[in-house]
Amino acid sequence: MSGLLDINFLEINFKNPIIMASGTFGFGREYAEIYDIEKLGGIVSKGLTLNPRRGNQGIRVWETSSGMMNSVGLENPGIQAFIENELPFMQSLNLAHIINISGTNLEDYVKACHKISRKKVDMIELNISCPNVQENNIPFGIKETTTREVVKEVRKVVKVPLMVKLSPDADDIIRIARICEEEGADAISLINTFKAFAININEKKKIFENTFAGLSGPCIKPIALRMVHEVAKQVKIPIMGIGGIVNYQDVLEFLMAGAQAVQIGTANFINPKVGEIIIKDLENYLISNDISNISEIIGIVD
Amino acid sequence: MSGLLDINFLEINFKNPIIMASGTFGFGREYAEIYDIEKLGGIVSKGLTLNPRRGNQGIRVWETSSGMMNSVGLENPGIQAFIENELPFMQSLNLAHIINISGTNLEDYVKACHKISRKKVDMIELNISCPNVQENNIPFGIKETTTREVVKEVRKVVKVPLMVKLSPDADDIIRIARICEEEGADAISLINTFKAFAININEKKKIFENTFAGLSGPCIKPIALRMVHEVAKQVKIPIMGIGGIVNYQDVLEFLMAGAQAVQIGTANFINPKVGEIIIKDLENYLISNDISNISEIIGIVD
Amino acid sequence: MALIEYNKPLKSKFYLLKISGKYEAKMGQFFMIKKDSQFMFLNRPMSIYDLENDGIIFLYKKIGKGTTVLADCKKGDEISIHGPYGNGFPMEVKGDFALVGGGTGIAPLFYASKQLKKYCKNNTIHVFLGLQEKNEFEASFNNYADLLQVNYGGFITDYIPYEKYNTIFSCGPELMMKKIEKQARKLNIDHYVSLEKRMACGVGACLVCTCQTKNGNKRVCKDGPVFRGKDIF
Amino acid sequence: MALIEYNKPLKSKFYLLKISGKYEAKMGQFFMIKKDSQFMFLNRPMSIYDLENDGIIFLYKKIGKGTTVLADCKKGDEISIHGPYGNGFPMEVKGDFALVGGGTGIAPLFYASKQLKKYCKNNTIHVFLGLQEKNEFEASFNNYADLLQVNYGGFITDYIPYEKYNTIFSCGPELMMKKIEKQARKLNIDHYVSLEKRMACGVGACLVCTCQTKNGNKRVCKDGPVFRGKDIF
Ligand SMILES: Cc1cc2nc3c(=O)[nH]c(=O)nc-3n(C[C@H](O)[C@H](O)[C@H](O)COP(=O)(O)OP(=O)(O)OC[C@H]3O[C@@H](n4cnc5c(N)ncnc54)[C@H](O)[C@@H]3O)c2cc1C
Ligand SMILES: Cc1cc2nc3c(=O)[nH]c(=O)nc-3n(C[C@H](O)[C@H](O)[C@H](O)COP(=O)(O)OP(=O)(O)OC[C@H]3O[C@@H](n4cnc5c(N)ncnc54)[C@H](O)[C@@H]3O)c2cc1C
Ligand SMILES: Cc1cc2nc3c(=O)[nH]c(=O)nc-3n(C[C@H](O)[C@H](O)[C@H](O)COP(=O)(O)O)c2cc1C
Ligand SMILES: Cc1cc2nc3c(=O)[nH]c(=O)nc-3n(C[C@H](O)[C@H](O)[C@H](O)COP(=O)(O)O)c2cc1C
Ligand code: FES
Ligand code: FES
Repeated sequence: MSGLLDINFLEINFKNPIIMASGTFGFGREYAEIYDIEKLGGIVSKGLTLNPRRGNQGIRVWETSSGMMNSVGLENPGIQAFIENELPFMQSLNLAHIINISGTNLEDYVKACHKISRKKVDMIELNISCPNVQENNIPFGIKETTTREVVKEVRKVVKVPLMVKLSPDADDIIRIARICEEEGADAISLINTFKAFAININEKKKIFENTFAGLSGPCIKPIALRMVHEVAKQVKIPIMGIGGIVNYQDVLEFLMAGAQAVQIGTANFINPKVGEIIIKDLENYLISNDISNISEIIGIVD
Repeated sequence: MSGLLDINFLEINFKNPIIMASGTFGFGREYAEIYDIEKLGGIVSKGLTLNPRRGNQGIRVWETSSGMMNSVGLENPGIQAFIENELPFMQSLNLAHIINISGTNLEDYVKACHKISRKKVDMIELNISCPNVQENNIPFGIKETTTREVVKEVRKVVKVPLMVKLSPDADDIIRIARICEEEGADAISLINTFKAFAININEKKKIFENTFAGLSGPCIKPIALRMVHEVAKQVKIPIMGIGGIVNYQDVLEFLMAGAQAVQIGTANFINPKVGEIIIKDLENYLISNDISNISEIIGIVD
Repeated sequence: MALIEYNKPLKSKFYLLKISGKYEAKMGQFFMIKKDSQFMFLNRPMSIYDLENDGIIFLYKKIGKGTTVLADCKKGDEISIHGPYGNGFPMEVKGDFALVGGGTGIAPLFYASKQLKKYCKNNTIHVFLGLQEKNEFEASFNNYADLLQVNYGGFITDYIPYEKYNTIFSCGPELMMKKIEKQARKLNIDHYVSLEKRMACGVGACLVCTCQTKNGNKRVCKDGPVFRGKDIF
Repeated sequence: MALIEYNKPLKSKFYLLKISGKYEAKMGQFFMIKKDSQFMFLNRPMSIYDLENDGIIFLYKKIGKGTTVLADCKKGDEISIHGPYGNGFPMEVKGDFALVGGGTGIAPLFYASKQLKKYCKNNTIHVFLGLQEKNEFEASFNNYADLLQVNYGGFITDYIPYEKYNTIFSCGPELMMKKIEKQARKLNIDHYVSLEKRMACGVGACLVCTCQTKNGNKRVCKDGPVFRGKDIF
């Protein structure tokens, strides 16, 4: 190991700060056929729920200017099938694995986290962007009270490091981040997709059966970077930056803004080997700028 | 007049629903040299403040993926100089003119609105995205209390139609819109730019002296459209949709989502004649789809 | 990144696009391609129309934003291409074949007929195409097909002597494939359909291309695009 | 939309780009140009290097995202172009001229020397250029300049016999223009500088290109890019 890129995040060793984002990398199997994914710092699993979900009907993807909207609707095999069929593969990989957990009510969140927390997993990422079916379908992570509730209850059952993933649609993202910290989150990742809308003007109909869908990609980067920068200044726990990263320059921006590591989502769809490329480019950047470890630039911009 | 495109917005006649957004069209003079701007439905003035402002120092523009960030910092001649030097020109144009008013404290807002409201202007657009220097520099339009306060006080002095322009960074944009309605706003326009951040990785410094800057352009369209759609369903007053519109298809999306008219900002920078082009294209669309007036499609998508 | 060798406009907004390079792929697989443009963020899935020693050929139709960007490409332009992806048509097939294509669904059938001719020498290959009007590329199917029947404007499914075939590959409008499946089921023919769904990753990771099958949700890009007709309809 | 006639790479990452069409403009004005690409959202301001009957020529240097996209353009590619914008160098000037350019600031001076030669027949035009290394375009300045002096790597400002001139046009690094202004003020020479600022609209409407002058904020795109040296420094 060159030592140039390796980082320590919550006492977990990452070969580098490049982690593949939930929902964009499956459980790693598909990209493992395309390149050596063990070069990556880590991967986050597809979002898992207590019970299996078939996902949303209708169109699930729509292209936008420098981005895309998705309405996958958390299609996943459920936590039990995941533990049986996918977790062993993820654990067998020589990289950090993070398990992304979602839910539509408090009980499901807690049960799913409880189940996975008893397995040897490196970290849990709690996705609080899912609509809370018990409270007007407003996602947990939008309001302070529901955020506090879900983080508090989940924390009680999670023994492994717990990272909470914030929604950019949150009322006040700094307040929400502070609440997560108060309730015992070990780290914060941000941001998830933006709630967005699109219309098929020919049919005079909405594109998505579910009405709204999540916007991701380079289009959201300037806002994601702002949120990471703001939150990094306001909490003491470490941060993973997410949103629109497509190249090593973007990664540097997020790290300089205060993120300890980053996640890459949509960029995988544009170039399946983007992870490999970014890691190589980061290495070259550090060498040619005489930086002995990437952590030296974290939070360097005020 | 063909009648195809003309709309009635707060009893004001617009030749068409295409209005040029504040800060992107000056007071109309420059584009008037390039094409016949009287073809437009209307124009919104550059944001005006009670006193003249020199604007921000340092870099004021930064390109992003399908968008741009600006940090003009409300450079403007002040309301008095505007009334003397620019308003007569705007009034002389055969199109609707809207005066955009900004402020950094309640008193300035009220004074500026009072001054302009005594002139014969078609409409005032109240920009509540400006940081409130008296309250931690949080923009008025982010929080419910400051929004209520500024709309209430301004409404008292404004005799002409009053439209409030919302910030996408608002805690809860639907609540904020409802508050504007409650406090007597006649219409709502949305959205202003997103608070965003950028870093110069070579210099390891932020790009903007003012730290954050406003993101606009096609990148924000899917989020703007979502907000317009949500707000249109929750208030009874009419809406002008803004955010990333670059062609007639985008205009149709906003109208179908519930906006009565739209504003076009950044697109002017890409093609100075974009307004003229969009109007022509809209006309052709209506003709070939056998629609006798554009208002027929407003809010057609649920 | 690869270079465009040619990009020929044909009738009915069809184009033949050749991209230089060495490629290997099975019939029925597809590639993800994209040209740098503000109007094309995601890659576009395109079936293999033909493989030559020095390049790969796609047959596509200009229907929207992305294919308009492609249509404007010229010789020498750079284009990004990833693949091959997907399962492709089965190679371990037997008996006599009908290949049925409608519209852009025709694209994968040319390479399929070429491959079948090569590996299933003893079987007949009949090709049925449905198009709006006569097109330049049709004739080339005669190189490999033992019979070529093209129908303009109508339903190609009305012209197929189903009972003659052991295996059918079909690609085109859902209605077309559904009709064929009905006959195939009646006559106990192995029917394989190639599906189209909007895609993002193309490799099976993002689940935006899911389709419902008799065996639950499947990813068109990874588990397909070729499925057994009976599992879909 | 216009077509690219040629786009020749020169030394030091300079390029000569010719865009076809009929254009009219004053010396010192600029155009906004842009190629369709996901890496180029805003137009790029480019000074007029030369105007021919059938097209306009720009001399630019590849320094970042946008100019890299431009550098990849080929003959026949489409490009969008708007203008001319800006005030340009004054036409009602008198006496003998020094035109001083550094780096990409050289671009507007070629068309300026051509125009001056045409309209100020009785005055001498001396051109001073500062470059990192010898470049192919230099020699063409001899067509119009009565004297051409090029300096490589050093300060071109050290080689100008200021007292000889009534008017100086300068364009280049701020330090260069500042030094010239110092001399100009001392010798009472009319000194005009052409400024560069990041732009969005290019027409004076957005105020992102504001610069501070002795007469308050001015828009480089509309009130400039040419200003009196004494108003800036
Ligand atoms: C496996 C596969 C193979 C294909 N092979 C061919 C081929 O060989 N020749 C050919 O002409 N077409 C083929 N298609 C269809 C082709 O991908 C679409 O026509 C193309 O993506 C349309 O892009 P657009 O931007 O012009 O259309 P738009 O409607 O502007 O596209 C908007 C979005 O929808 C997607 N989309 C639109 N139509 C389709 C469609 N039918 N299938 C998948 N995505 C779609 C686009 O990719 C894009 O993301 C294939 C599709 C799949 C899934
Ligand atoms: C009136 C005017 C005339 C010009 N004429 C020429 C010319 O003839 N030849 C030439 O080589 N260059 C000229 N420039 C500079 C040229 O516009 C920039 O080099 C170019 O915009 C850089 O773009 P980029 O995307 O490669 O750089 P990047 O640094 O990647 O650009 C990022 C952003 O900053 C802007 N930017 C970066 N540098 C400059 C700059 N120096 N001036 C203005 N904006 C900048 C870009 O336009 C873009 O919006 C001129 C600038 C102005 C204002
Ligand atoms: C197709 C798709 C599926 C996603 N699924 C999930 C998910 O299951 N759980 C989750 O927390 N985030 C999910 N996300 C959000 C991403 O992990 C990431 O936060 C977001 O896309 C922003 O990053 P990007 O711009 O790099 O894609 C998904 C994103 C996409 C595009
Ligand atoms: C350079 C620039 C200056 C702006 N100035 C103002 C302003 O003074 N007042 C205001 O209310 N909005 C201002 N805006 C916001 C626009 O009016 C508009 O709300 C925003 O840009 C989103 O629309 P768009 O994506 O079409 O540009 C400005 C935007 C830009 C790009
Ligand atoms: S396109 Fe991503 S799973 Fe099929
Ligand atoms: S670039 Fe808009 S005012 Fe100069």
